[in-house]
Amino acid sequence: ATLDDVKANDVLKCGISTGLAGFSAPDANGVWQGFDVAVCRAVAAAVLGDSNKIEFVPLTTQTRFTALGSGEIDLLSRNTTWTFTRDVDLKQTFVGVNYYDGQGFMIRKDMGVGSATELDGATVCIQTGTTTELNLSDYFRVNNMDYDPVPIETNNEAIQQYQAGACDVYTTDASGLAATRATFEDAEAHMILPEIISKEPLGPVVRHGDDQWADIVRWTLNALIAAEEYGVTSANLEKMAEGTDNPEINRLLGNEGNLGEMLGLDAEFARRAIAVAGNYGEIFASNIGEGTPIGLARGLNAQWTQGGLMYSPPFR
Amino acid sequence: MKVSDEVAIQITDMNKWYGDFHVLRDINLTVYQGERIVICGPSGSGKSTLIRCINRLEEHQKGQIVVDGIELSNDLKNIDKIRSEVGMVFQHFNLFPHLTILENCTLAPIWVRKTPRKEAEERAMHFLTKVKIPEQADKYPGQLSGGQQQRVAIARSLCMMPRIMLFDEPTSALDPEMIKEVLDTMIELAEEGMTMLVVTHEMGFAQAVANRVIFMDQGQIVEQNEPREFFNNPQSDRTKLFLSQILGH
Amino acid sequence: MKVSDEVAIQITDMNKWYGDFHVLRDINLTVYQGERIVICGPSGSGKSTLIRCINRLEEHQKGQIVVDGIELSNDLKNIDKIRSEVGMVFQHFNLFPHLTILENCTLAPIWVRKTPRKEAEERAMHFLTKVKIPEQADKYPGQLSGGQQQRVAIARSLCMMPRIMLFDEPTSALDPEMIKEVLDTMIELAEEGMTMLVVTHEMGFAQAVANRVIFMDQGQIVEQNEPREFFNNPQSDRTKLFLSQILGH
Amino acid sequence: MSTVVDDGRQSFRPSMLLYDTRYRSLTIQVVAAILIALGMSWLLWNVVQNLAAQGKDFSFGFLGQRAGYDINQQLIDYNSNSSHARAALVGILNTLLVAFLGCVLATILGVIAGVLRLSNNWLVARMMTVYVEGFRNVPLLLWIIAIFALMAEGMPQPRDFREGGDASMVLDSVAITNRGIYLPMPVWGPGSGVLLAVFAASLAAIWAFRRYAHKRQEATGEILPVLGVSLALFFLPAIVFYFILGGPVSLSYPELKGFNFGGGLHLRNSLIALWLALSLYTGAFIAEIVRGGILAISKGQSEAAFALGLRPRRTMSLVVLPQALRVIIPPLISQYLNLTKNSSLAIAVGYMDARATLGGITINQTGRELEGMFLLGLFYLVLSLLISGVMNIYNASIKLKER
Amino acid sequence: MSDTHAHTVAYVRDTMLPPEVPPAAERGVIRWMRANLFSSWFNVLLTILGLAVLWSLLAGILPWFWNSVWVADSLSECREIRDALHGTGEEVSSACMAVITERWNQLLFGFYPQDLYWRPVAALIVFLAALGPVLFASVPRRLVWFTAAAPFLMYWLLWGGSIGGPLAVALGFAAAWGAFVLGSRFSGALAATIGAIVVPLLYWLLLTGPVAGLIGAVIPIELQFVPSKDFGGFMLSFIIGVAGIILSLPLGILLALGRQSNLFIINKCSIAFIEVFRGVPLIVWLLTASLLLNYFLPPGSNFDLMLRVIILVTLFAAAYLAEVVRGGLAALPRGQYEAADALGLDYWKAQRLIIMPQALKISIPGIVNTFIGLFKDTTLVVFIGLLDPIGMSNAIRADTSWQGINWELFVFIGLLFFICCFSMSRYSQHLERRLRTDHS
Ligand SMILES: Nc1ncnc2c1ncn2[C@@H]1O[C@H](COP(=O)(O)OP(=O)(O)OP(=O)(O)O)[C@@H](O)[C@H]1O
Ligand SMILES: Nc1ncnc2c1ncn2[C@@H]1O[C@H](COP(=O)(O)OP(=O)(O)OP(=O)(O)O)[C@@H](O)[C@H]1O
Ligand SMILES: [Mg+2]
Ligand SMILES: [Mg+2]
Repeated sequence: ATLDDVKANDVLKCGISTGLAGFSAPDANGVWQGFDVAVCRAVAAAVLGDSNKIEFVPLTTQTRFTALGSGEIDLLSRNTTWTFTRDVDLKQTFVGVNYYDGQGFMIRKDMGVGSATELDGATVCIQTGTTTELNLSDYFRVNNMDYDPVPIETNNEAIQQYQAGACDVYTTDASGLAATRATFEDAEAHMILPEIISKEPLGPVVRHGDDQWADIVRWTLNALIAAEEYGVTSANLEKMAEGTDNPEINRLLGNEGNLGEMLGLDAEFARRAIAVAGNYGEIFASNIGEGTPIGLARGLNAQWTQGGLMYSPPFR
Repeated sequence: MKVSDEVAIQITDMNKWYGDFHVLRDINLTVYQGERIVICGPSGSGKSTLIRCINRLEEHQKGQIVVDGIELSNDLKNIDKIRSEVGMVFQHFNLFPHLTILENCTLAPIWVRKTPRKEAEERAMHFLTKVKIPEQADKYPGQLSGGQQQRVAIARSLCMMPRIMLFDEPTSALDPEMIKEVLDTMIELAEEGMTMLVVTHEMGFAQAVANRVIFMDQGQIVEQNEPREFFNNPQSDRTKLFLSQILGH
Repeated sequence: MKVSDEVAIQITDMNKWYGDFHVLRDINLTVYQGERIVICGPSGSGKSTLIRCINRLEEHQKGQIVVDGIELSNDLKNIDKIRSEVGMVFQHFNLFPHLTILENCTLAPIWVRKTPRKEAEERAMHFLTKVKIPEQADKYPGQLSGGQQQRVAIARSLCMMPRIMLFDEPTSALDPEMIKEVLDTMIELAEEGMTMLVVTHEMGFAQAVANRVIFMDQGQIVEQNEPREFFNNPQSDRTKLFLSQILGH
Repeated sequence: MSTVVDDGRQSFRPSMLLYDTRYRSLTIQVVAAILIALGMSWLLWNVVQNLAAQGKDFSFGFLGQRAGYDINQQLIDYNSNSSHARAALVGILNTLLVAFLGCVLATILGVIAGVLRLSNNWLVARMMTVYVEGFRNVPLLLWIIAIFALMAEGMPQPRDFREGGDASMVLDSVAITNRGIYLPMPVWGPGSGVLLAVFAASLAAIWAFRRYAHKRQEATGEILPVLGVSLALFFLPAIVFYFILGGPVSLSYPELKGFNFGGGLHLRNSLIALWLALSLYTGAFIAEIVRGGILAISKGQSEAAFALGLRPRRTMSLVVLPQALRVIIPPLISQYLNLTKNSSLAIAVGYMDARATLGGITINQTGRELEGMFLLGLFYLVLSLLISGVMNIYNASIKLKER
Repeated sequence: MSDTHAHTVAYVRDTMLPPEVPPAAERGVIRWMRANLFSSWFNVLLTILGLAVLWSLLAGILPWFWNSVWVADSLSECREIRDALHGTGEEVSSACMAVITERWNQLLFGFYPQDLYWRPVAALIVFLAALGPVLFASVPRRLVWFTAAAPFLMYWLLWGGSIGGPLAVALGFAAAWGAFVLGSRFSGALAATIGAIVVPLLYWLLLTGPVAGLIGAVIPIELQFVPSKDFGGFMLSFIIGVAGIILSLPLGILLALGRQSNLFIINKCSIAFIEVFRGVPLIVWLLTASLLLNYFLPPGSNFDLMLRVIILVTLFAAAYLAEVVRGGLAALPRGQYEAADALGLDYWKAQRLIIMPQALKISIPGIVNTFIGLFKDTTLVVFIGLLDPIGMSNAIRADTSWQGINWELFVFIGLLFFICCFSMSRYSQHLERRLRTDHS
């Protein structure tokens, strides 16, 4: 089983993107940082007790599922959209959603376009090998519009093409658009069109057929989300871990019940996961939130209590 | 052997430099129709350069070269005219390896003289017979021995019916047995009265056929004389030295 | 010169074809221990092929070759045994250019005979001294003259202590001066009683050392005799014709 | 003396399998064949096992399914409702297109650069050296990416062609933009069939004239101006008929409509960048081949031709080129082979070649990597075997002439 | 016999003429310019054209480079500095070289731990030193042992860990050698060959682990282990290239021999292998390495992507090397084979002692060229997610600080490749020239 392998190797092999601003990118010291990376780190901390016992495996859109299927990685955390075919036909197991995204369009303001429905005949830059391509094709077909796709291998090149005006529109997940726009020298001259043409629930993926491992990843993610809901932060984690009067928090942090053991881990798995970089909200804020150059608003990714979709099933 | 009074080549005060190197210095030479001149001299003395100037494979910088009444200048037409009057045989034959012997011989007549192919071939066979290798006509140069190749090269030049033939050490790349073949061919030519300038160290050949031997050193004509005098009674010290080396070995 | 009764090579009714071309036809030949045989004949008559069959560089298709009591068949072990009994010297020496002279000589003893290196080197030096070039031992073949190279080739064969030596025109790639060096070496060998088969056109050598001269033509042995008889009194017309050409020039 | 004749000729002993030259090779081959077969079946067995473990099968059924993605450059009809097989075909044609264009341009560039490197113009020779060394010693991938980026950044955007923009069309008919080049496209009107026929006729006439000129030269020695007449025959009748027929072929000019130019022929940036990069890169190698080929023809050859009175141009065509080509063509074809294979780097610019469709999106969407990669590899293999087959035939034919 | 005639003038020069300087138009700069730049109207045209191209290129590049910003933390900071220096008014082209100064180490070494950079450098030095005995005849032969040990030493330096691992693997080769020697002493050459193949295989399969542990226990020398996912940048390209060439050499030689062989099955199989690997682009093979190789291995086996890439690159390079070596074999005169036969050397001994040493020497330029090609082609691993220089540049640009930067990285990477490849190709040309003179 994956858990045994991970424990035996004492390292978690985590598949990430070869580079996507805010989600996974190496810093000057060669340490991978980002929103997707944080999920890996949380799982590593939960399972192995050390958020650094990770081997990051950069994957392209084309190699990601094979790497997972062949056991080259234990966990894929690489802005991967949860779709029916991927789940059922390609035999992956999606364990949850860490980011609710949707495909959007970015365009220069001075093009005078206010809506995606006015994009008839536009040249569209698009990354290949993703669901984006299919969504785009469907969207224009449904709206009876023409377009000229310019498929590009990497985000960087797509940006370059877009900035140089080689395409009118750049389409990818709205989070990526925002992240990209933020780094422009003339960010103000670009806008993201209001239409979001697809649902892109992004989440960590594990191999089909190992339910225990899927549960571990799922509940580690849920722990991060729940922690935000219950106000467990990296600042007050120590104190809360000593025990609170909220049994849900106690169960979450391992003071009550034996949820951890049920997973095959120890009682404090969630505590360690949260300790890495805080709860979901903190991770969001420090990697892609409004305080960062990426500057994403919580939007759909707010807690359900605040009108968002982030909703952890109860720890019970 | 008759030598007419007609001037075939007239070189006056000719100078040539390779870059800053003064190769030929104040060359004065008159060659008459039908004359056979042997040029010798130490290596690097400018013999090859001199005869290459005559058909403008090299450009001279000062002085005058008049071949058959035409002055060599930058005028392309003159150069063409002179080149088809002057045949040249190289040390390394320079046959065209992708063409048969016959094609080697007919190429220039057809494309320069605009001779019909049939006629060109007949003439080529005639000259190939003369150099005694008509049976090789359909082979390729690579299939012949060195001596045969050089004879083809002579035939190839003859096919253009030149009035003057230049030879640049035609036998020095050959094995001893083959040298004889080629020299025999050249002697035959000489006997027919062809104007010839031959750079060679074959002193036997010089004595047998030359009207004049020219000795060059350091880009200058140091001595010239008729062969008997030249060999038996050299005047200049350099010539003596050179001859003692050449004949000694 | 002593010749024993022991048979060194026995060839019976041997035939060989190259494809459809019948190179050797019904060859019968017995060579006794210590005999020295010279093989001559026009080019293409199959001389080389014959001696190359003896150490199985070529395969024969019919008949029998027995060398030193071992029949040459398809059995690899026999072939190996025979090859280490039979030394061969090629026209083009075929020294190994990447090895020094000494290494050329010790290679086969070390790797085939499994002689310790030291012993092999001593023996090599012995034979190199015999062919009079011990001082070249550390040079590479490319640094020697043709004659020296051929003597190294002989020494290399001798280092395997063969009982029979085959020579395929060992001097024909050499300049005249060098031929003598090599022939002298071979004569010395002959005087020591080595069984030798020599393809050569050096008739002087044949007269000096051969017990028997064999004349081949069109893949057949046309005539064989002791040298004096062979040269002075050839029987067959072919031989006469051949000898007149060879000796004439 | 007695000879120990080995009479094992007739009777067979097992040791002969190893030590008898007749059987030894057989033994080795049988052992090799068994080992290879074992290795192969081990690999196949693993594949079967792995497929079973992942619950997949090996079938090409996915080729018939709806592809669902769009391809921006199609030489044949295709839309997102077409099948994966058709998408693969579109990609294959795109590969062939860029490979063909690349070979042509690379040859032109290579010949020019190779000849100029030998030029006695110091400056130009040096610049060509820089070109050749620069392209040969930097990875092709980097060049492709750089040229693509350069084209995107260096050329005007379509909107610059609007009123007040600082770009304008060349001759009012060609728009060079950073999305590609828009060219006028011929529109075949009525009567254009006649025009085509005239054109075919002039091609025939050129051929006939060449034959006639050759015959005539053989007979009289006269040399007719073949090149000039051929060119005239090539262009004149077609032009004359064009006007006689009242211009049956019109051009549809590209026009700025909405976001983009419409009408005309659109050469995409991805195609141009890939094409240019492949050609420049391969051209650098070809330049060296050409230079080597010309240098291989010794100076003596052209001097001999000059001494015979042949003009430089004739010397080139009759003496130098025929010899140089023998040296040049075999390595040239293997460069074509390389270029064709390198066209798979289309991935870097998003050019939709066979790798991008069949070996990329299709595999990605269907999860059929085994089948997809197999077909892709097969395609390239067949292509290169074809090209090297041509090369072998050519090599054999020139060897024949040398005898 | 020549008869005198009227024109014969006996002539003797009594004073030799001194060399003169050529006429003005034939001298110095003027002559040089005339000969090299303006010798004909066509050349004048070319010169002008060349100057124009040169000017436009330099006008674009030089100011950009000249105005470079070398120290900054991000692209936006670069822009601020640029604006501060040159004013915001007009567009000033300026390179943001700060990305190089900040990230050069990643472009060179990937994520290799910074305090261990000495190890790849040492490995490179070992590599160069190991080449000595192969490339230069003047280096003592005995150093070949160092060359043989170098791969293991390099492996150990790069990956680290206990010295036991590489030593244990190297022992396998020693075991092969021992089996061969013993085999040929006590039974035939064939048995020796079989032994030399089987013994090390068994050893590697069964004993390497324990032996490695044992050696590790006896000789407790250990370097910090660096996993291959930390490898990147130029180091990665170089390792893949070098490993590909070294590992493919034996296979390439075997394939070349197979292709020369007159054994039908072996010949055809070699040809099939060579044609298949040469006929399919490297990128397809790389995708195979990352997508498919696992299908061909027993279920559950799974190893390092880098190793898989090296395996396929090795097979790919072997096909190319086979052709190179075949050229070397073909260049050997037949007499060498015959002389070896006549001396009684068997096939393998003849190959090992006579044929290969010569054929490989002839092939060295070809091998170097193959290596250059392979080294350049390693950039393709970016498409399967390995962080070679280009992949690394993508990762760097994914950092929000550097998103949007392009040319500086391209130029840096291009320059590094150029320097490596250019010097290697010069060297191989030099070798080729030397070989040509050696042989004629
Ligand atoms: N293309 C050239 N450029 C510069 N110098 C040259 C060139 N060709 C010849 N030379 C020099 O000019 C001098 C005369 O050369 P030339 O070939 O005429 O001598 P030669 O008398 O024919 O000697 P040889 O008997 O060796 O053929 C020599 O010193 C030679 O080095
Ligand atoms: N490998 C081969 N394949 C086909 N024919 C061959 C081969 N080797 C030699 N021959 C032919 O066999 C005949 C005998 O050749 P061989 O070399 O034995 O002659 P030779 O008497 O040694 O001649 P030479 O004096 O020229 O060396 C020749 O006609 C030759 O063309
Ligand atoms: Mg000369
Ligand atoms: Mg012979």
